[in-house]
Amino acid sequence: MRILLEAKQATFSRAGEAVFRPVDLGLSGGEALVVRGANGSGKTTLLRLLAGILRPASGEVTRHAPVAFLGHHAAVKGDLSCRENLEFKRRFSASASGLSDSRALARVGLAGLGLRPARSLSAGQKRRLGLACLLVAPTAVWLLDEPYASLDDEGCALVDELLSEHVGRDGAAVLSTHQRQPRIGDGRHRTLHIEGRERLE
Amino acid sequence: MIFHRLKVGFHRLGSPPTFHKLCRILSPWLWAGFVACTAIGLYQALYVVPPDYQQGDSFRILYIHVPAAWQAMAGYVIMAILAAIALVWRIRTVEIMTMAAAPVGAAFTALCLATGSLWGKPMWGTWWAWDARLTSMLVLLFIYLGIMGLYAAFEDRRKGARVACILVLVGLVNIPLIHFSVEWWTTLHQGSTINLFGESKMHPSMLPPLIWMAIAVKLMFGGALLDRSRNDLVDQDRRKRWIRDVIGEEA
Amino acid sequence: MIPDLDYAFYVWTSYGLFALVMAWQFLQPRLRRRQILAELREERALRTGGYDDANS
Amino acid sequence: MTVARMTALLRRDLRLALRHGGESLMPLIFLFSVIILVPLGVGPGPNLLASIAPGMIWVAALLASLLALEQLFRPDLEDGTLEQWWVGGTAPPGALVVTRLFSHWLVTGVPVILFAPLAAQMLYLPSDALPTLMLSLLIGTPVLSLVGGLASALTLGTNRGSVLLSILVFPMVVPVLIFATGAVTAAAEGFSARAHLGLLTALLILAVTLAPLATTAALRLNIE
Repeated sequence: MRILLEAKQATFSRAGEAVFRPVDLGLSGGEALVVRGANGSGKTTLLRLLAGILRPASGEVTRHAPVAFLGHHAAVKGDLSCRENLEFKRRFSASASGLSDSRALARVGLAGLGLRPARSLSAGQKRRLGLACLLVAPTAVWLLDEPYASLDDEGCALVDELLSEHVGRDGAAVLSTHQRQPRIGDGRHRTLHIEGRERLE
Repeated sequence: MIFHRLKVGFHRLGSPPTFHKLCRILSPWLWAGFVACTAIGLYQALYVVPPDYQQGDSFRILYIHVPAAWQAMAGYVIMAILAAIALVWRIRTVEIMTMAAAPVGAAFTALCLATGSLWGKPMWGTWWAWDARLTSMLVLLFIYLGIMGLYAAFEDRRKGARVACILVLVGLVNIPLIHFSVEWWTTLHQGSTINLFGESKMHPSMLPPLIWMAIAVKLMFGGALLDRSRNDLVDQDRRKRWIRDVIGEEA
Repeated sequence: MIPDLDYAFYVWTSYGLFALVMAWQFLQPRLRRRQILAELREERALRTGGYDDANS
Repeated sequence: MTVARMTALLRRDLRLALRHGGESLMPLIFLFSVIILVPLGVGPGPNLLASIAPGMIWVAALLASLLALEQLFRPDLEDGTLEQWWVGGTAPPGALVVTRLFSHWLVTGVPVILFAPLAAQMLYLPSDALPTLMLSLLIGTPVLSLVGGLASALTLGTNRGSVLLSILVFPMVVPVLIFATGAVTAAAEGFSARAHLGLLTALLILAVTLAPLATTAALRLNIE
């Protein structure tokens, strides 16, 4: 299987200090990697590093396929409606192969809310809209930062399902979580424990 | 090759304890040099040089005003070179030095403006004229203040320094433009600019104190720059081990 | 000793400003350093539980 | 890919600007407040007004472009859409920066240009100078957007950017203001404005080549 995402001894430093121990990872299609670690251990930083938002202070990160990143914020515009946000996402990624807006909305349980401004959604609904963005513009690698945050049980199950489908289609995913044990596909996913600055000393 | 050596040299400088030591050793010498040069310069400026034929003694302000103006501009160039090094090689001590240069440069700019104004009053009969030199100096002061303000506004000092370094380089492009445009503007609006001193008119005997004072303020700039950088470095690294080792001896 | 200059006010104010600015540039880092050192001493006291330094 | 991203961003930015209808009108309201208030302050004499008209229109254009700067990148930083520009590390964020600045110019610069003839009439600017005024605005207002965007990107990581923003913008727009008003004044007095406009164009070229680079670098540092 082709390697989609690779990191060699990559780390990021803030104020001159490494945020976490250098990370080595290689991720090919059909694999999921769960990043675990305490609060402040650098899970978000690692994901942002993998996404390309941050540049590694040392080591390197190589992406062999398009990636999508879903962060703490769903990256949606509150003043636009859900549909408009999805439309932007599709155009921005220049992809035509994803689900239609309506089907994506229905898939994440937002059917009927398409014309509401995203501002009026609850925190959990916003996360669902963020997931819908992943569906309308398919990419090989998903980088999800705390995808279970602020979602109800049903929403968490939805994340598991979407991840299973994505991995089943030979996609790759990296997700961080500090509480829930993800159930992806037949339960075969790797776990990476990262240790933050405090543990380093 | 030279490029590589420079890089290695700066990286050695980049080690905080080495840099701290360098500042501690170098700064007193620079200050001593400043005092010596100022003593010679001031003596010559006030006692040796005869009064000017046209301006009387008021031209003696030149020995403060001109070195300050030169240093305000030279300080910016030094700061811009440091900023370029800091951005290219990401050396923290150089970032700190860049940011330490700004307040010193601003002080010289303010001094230049104040003395220019004090010279203008007896000569032009007004404290302020929209003269090209004064106006561009005023803008330069705002650029310095902008850099200091930007640096101070960040909570993450390192990030602030790097962003402000970009601004320093932007200013480097901007300052010649401002100077040129303001000169163009004054010639358009005033017909003729008032010249405080024509370079050609300057008598050779007037030159030595000017040179002494110029050297003096350059040394002082270096001294103040190193002092401030050292403080910034210690302030930022206060939780690091090397500080305990170095400061332990002094505290 | 002090030369008697015409335009004395303007000349001496300029030189005075020069002295002030230089003095401030000299003193500011030293005052700041004293303050930082004092803070570091306090931090060490917080860590060790006392002012055990011989020089302080 | 890049072009698709740029058009997508431009569409969304303009759609958002239209949605905030009132805010989009701010530059115009600002322009006309200045145009109306200053004569009330200095008196209605046509000669005086004509002589200060170029400066007033230009200062108004400048302040109008300053108005929206605080909101140029900050909302995108806060809702996480800004960092998406860098995701994947493939699409050049510089192109997106240019797009964003272009939409800022469309929203703040173009309305001022369109309504400048009306303002010029109200201030008795000689009609010979009107084409030069329009041309100077056409060349100069993009520079304001570029320079303002840079200042906005630099102050993005700070808590209270607005005061700092004006301090940073002010030195950078001095040359624009001088050459642009110089051009209009020259035209009003019957001289050729070509030299001024040429210099203004040079400024525009310089700003177009350098400002997006610096803006992108500053944004990158601020999202880290």
